[in-house]
Amino acid sequence: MYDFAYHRPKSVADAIALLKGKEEARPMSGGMTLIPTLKQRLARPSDVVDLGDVKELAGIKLEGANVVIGGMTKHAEVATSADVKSHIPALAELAGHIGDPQVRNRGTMGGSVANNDPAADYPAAVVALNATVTTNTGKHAADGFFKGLFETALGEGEIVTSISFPKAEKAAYMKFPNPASRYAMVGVFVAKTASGVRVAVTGAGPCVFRVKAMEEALAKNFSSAAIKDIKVSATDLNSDIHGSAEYRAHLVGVMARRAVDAANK
Amino acid sequence: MTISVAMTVNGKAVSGKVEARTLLVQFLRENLGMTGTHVGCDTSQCGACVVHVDGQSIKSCTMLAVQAEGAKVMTIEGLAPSAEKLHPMQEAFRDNHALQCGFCTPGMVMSAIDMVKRHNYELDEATVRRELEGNLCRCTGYHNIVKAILAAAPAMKSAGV
Amino acid sequence: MEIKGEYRIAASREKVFAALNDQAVLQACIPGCESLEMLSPTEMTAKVRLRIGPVSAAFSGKVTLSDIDPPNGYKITGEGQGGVAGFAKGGAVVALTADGDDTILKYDVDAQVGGKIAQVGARLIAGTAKKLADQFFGKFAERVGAPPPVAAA
Amino acid sequence: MTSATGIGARVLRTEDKRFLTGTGRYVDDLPLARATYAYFLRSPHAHAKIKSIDIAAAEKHPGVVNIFTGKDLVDAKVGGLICGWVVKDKHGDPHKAPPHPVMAVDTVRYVGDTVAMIVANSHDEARDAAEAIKVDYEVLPANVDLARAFDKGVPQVHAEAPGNLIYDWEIGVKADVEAAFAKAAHVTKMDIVNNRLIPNAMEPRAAAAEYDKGTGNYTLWSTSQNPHVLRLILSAFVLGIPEHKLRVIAPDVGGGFGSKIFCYADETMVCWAASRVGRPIKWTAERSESFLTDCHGRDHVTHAELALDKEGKFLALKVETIANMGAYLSTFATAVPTYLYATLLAGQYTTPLIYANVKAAVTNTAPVDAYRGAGRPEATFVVETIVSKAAAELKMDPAELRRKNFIPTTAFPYQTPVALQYDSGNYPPIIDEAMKIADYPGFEARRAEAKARGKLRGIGFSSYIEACGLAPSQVVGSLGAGVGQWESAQIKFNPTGNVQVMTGAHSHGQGHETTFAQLIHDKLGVPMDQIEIVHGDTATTPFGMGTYGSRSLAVGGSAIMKATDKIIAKGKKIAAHLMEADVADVVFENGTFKVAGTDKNVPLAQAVFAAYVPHNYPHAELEPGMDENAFYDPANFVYPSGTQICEVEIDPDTGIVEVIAHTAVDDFGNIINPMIVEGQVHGGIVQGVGQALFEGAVYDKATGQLVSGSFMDYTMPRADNFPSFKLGYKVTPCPHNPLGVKGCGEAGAIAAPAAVMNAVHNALAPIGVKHVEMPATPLNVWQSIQGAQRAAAE
Repeated sequence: MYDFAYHRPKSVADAIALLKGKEEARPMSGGMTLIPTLKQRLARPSDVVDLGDVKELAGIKLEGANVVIGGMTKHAEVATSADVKSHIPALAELAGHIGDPQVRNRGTMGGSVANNDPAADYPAAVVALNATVTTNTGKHAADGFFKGLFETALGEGEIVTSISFPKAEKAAYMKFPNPASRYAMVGVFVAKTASGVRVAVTGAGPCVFRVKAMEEALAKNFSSAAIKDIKVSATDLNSDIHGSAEYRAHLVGVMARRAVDAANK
Repeated sequence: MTISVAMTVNGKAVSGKVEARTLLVQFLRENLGMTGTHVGCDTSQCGACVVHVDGQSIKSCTMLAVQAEGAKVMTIEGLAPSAEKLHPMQEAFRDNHALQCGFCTPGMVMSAIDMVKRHNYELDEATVRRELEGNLCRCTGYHNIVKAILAAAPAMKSAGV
Repeated sequence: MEIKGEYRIAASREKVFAALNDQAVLQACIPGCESLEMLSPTEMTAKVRLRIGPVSAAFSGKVTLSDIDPPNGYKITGEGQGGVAGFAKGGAVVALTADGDDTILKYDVDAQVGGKIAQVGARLIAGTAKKLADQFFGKFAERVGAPPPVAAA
Repeated sequence: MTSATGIGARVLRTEDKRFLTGTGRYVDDLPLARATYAYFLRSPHAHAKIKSIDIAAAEKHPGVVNIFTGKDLVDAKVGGLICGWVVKDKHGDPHKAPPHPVMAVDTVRYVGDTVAMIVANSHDEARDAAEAIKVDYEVLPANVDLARAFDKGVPQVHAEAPGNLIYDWEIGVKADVEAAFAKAAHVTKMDIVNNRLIPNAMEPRAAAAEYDKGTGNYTLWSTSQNPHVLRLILSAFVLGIPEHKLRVIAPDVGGGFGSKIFCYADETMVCWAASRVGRPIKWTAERSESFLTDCHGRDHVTHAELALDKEGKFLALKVETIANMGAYLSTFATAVPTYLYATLLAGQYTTPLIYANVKAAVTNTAPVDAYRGAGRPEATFVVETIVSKAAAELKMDPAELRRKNFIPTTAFPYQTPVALQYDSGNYPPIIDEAMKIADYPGFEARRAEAKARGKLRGIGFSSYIEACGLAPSQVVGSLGAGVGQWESAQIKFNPTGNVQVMTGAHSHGQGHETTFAQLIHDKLGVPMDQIEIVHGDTATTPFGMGTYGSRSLAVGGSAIMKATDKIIAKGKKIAAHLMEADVADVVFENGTFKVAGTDKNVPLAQAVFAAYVPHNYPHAELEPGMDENAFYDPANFVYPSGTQICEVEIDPDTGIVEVIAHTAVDDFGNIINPMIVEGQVHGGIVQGVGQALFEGAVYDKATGQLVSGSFMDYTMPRADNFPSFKLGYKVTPCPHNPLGVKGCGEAGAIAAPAAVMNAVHNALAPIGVKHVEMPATPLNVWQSIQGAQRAAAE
């Protein structure tokens, strides 16, 4: 990896100040994507701003009907949190299957959501649960936050401080992992919340997306039978040596039905 | 950028000067000469480099040395209570022939200990296999590693470690 | 890999074709283009900085225009060296057809990458190529025609 | 002698303590004072002309010590890397042998081909400087698609190999086989691809070297499976360093699986450059480099046909194979798809006529060479899948068809039609035992139960034979091998009675330090903790051939046994003298020399002491000292055999294949340490299942880029991909080596792919799927199911 200037601010404000005006400065939360990228010399940041000591970004709390999870909360903490497990067990379950135990001990929710890897798990949960992403500058609704391949609505100098997940009446996440990397090749998060039924798909396309046809069908009848004939178009889906676009399209249907069945259990 | 780091490794205070880009595993191997922790890949997947930082298993190839500032690091070298006596997990690996070439072994053992503790000393085969997701072994076919971890869990409990 | 797409542009074929040969338009539309210098009417050198998620790589290389058939279309080819990241090359066959006052731009991209990005980034290559193609033609359509694209297949 | 630590005992491994406490010492662990670090600049192109290499800017980078390119080697008259096995084609001509420069001079031929070596004060500095090297490539079209490698118009990899053909080789009489096919009641035909694998030993390859200016001695530490052979190749063919001036040490090595047998460019460069740099040099591959540059394995495209009579007896087998050599011929590449492959095509069966034609191709991909099993997994896959396919076509039980064609137990030694003479075997009890362990009779009920859950369950057999324990020098020599295939041992007692055993075999996970010590303990009665097994250093061990081909125990262990015989013989003479008895009356039992019928005895340690302090010693007939050497060259290969049964469940909605149960019953002859043997079988099965279900090197056919170039895309088998395995043994001792042992290192990997794929086909047959290629990934299986559904709809 190339060398860089390393900073470890104690507050969001300090972190923003360090990032400001430096085009090649990068914030680092868990580093589970950034460090491997740096090791391959596929990026050359001037500065790395480590958010590890920013206490205000940590922790999980309940706010009314919402579970609010700090940006620096580790996947392992989400997976084992009593609050998350009791209010949104599907989210805990999802977090418990990101990467491997060692990655879950370092990787963070904020990092994952900000990075918006097309195969990341959290974006599916954020969209399906209609969560709100809070940053140092404001709030983003789930819809519209994930804009494309590795693209989000985050502006320069904007850091995910927390994400607020509404409690779900029913929810489940089904992941078909890439056999090699274990990233989601297709992951479908199905949720029935106060704001209705949502079906969000990660891994299959360049960015998380919703399947409206399934949502409508499930809103009428929340059962896997209701969506068994709904097909997702393969156009615009990802294709690689592990899965053609057609295969991914097929798996969206399979995983969605399984998620609905799991949510109904 | 050269930075001074200080941390505790296997109970001993250590310090050194590193570049910002120095990985924890490089610090352990090159600065401290503790070569028990291995590097088997460059994409954070093989788990040969797993150590404990503040009691949690992490991949030391995916953490900067500077990030471990002030932390308590435990490596394979620090497990055995004495020159004669091995940690129950080490014992179980030996008793069950859970290692062959030995290269993945340090990371495997460190992951295994963390797994046993997180599951409160109670594991079944399926859990052990799933929890080994971050550790690759090319020799043993995992069969005996799984056996060893299942055997070590009660042994660790009764040894109080 | 092959990527196809289609845009409706609210401009005549002649205007669209002229824009396709306009260095300033190309520079503005090529994603991450930092410089584009004409060596000849059909050859340019380019510097492009691409940032895809955590990856950031600077490519330098050339852009060539060939099979020029005004105002029906041409082929635009780019190839660049990205240092450690490897190299990329891609060609797009661009075909223009008139539809009333509008022009339908169809493109058919064939892209190849090599080196580190091909070795470790296989899962992202197709998506990235598609994104870049869409960015280029999307921006182009937006710039040349007044209203934004209505169909991107 | 049977004891808690002797032959047959589950002795815990002596080597484990250092590996478990982080005190093992692998090449990268070496602390070398004033070391420099090497980084290799590699070709990003599959095929290109090098128009120029500009190192000027890189040389000025901070920390750079030296930069070398292919031209420096040409100037220094360094030879090319060699292929050590000459295969003669069907016209009797030797194979085409294109040059294999250590570093590319004017052309690069695969992604990863070595272009320049940068030596700097640190690894990062070397890597930084490498980025400043400007190589002007003229990219050429690449030959990547093996099935089309010989087609007209395909890019030529080497001028010396016209048409990309290295050899067109055959075994058997084609006309006789064709005649048998003409009379057959049934012919089963099959087209298969044996997928290309990347070995991925967990320790990446590494090398370090040091040059002593005063003595002119070089020391090379390498992750080698056979340090003596590496030294021989480097000395005699590549670098010209006199053999006695080069010491090669392979310390703890983290797995090999064949990939560390060969002599590679990078270690060659590290050694060569050590004297020029004047400081020690260290190099360790990054995993990305391993993917590109370790020799890959397998990679065959095969058409096979099996002729049967109306009772289901095999009449003849005909096999046409194209084997990929990659861009250059690696050390043993030519032998793998010929003598290690086609000679195994009889399998466990009495097939009277076999013809095989193998064409070896060069392509713009990494070199391909021996990988766990080397040729034998490929042969077993052909034989065992075609037999199961024939059984399915004939609606016969696959076990029954196998039994009907097994070589009868009374027929050993059995001469196959493809050169080998099987020394021993007893196949029916093995398959019976496997079927019992796997509960074969209960399978249909399990299939029905799975069906009720929406899953497709299948069962598959694989009854393998392997020829291993490489092995008789005369035979391999007559087949073109450039080296002997014996093994060496030296037993050196120290005056205090402990013993060091030097072996030419090398342990990189196999547990020789334990198994070999058990032999000594068992035979000589020396306590285990008084025995040290020394290996991996050309300066301290006798010349030996190293470890591969499941040979360490059968050949290396036999050499040790031969040396113990010499120790005992000498000890008897000393003891006879001490006891004032006739040598003929002295027997050796439980570590003690005795005179039969008396209570006179001399423990071995006492005889050893007398040999070193020979105050009362038969000087007239014996030299002092207790140090014996032996070289053992076996009479034949050894022929382990066995049957594996795999049971899978397939989720038709996703295509995921789950291994539910995997049984292996093997005949490895006598077993020294069952614990270690089981470990070898477990590991082998996982590599075999890995080939069948997960692993596959994928090169982009247009560009020759390795797109499965990291663990992100190359699926390594993981713990949760498997159940625990069920093993069993049958013992038919090898009749021609002193231990009666066969080999166990490769068996698992040899048998498993066919067992798994037969199970996959068995599971999918009810829904009309005819064929799935390896690896049977979810995508692959799903597409096969889709194809079958489309075909059914038409």
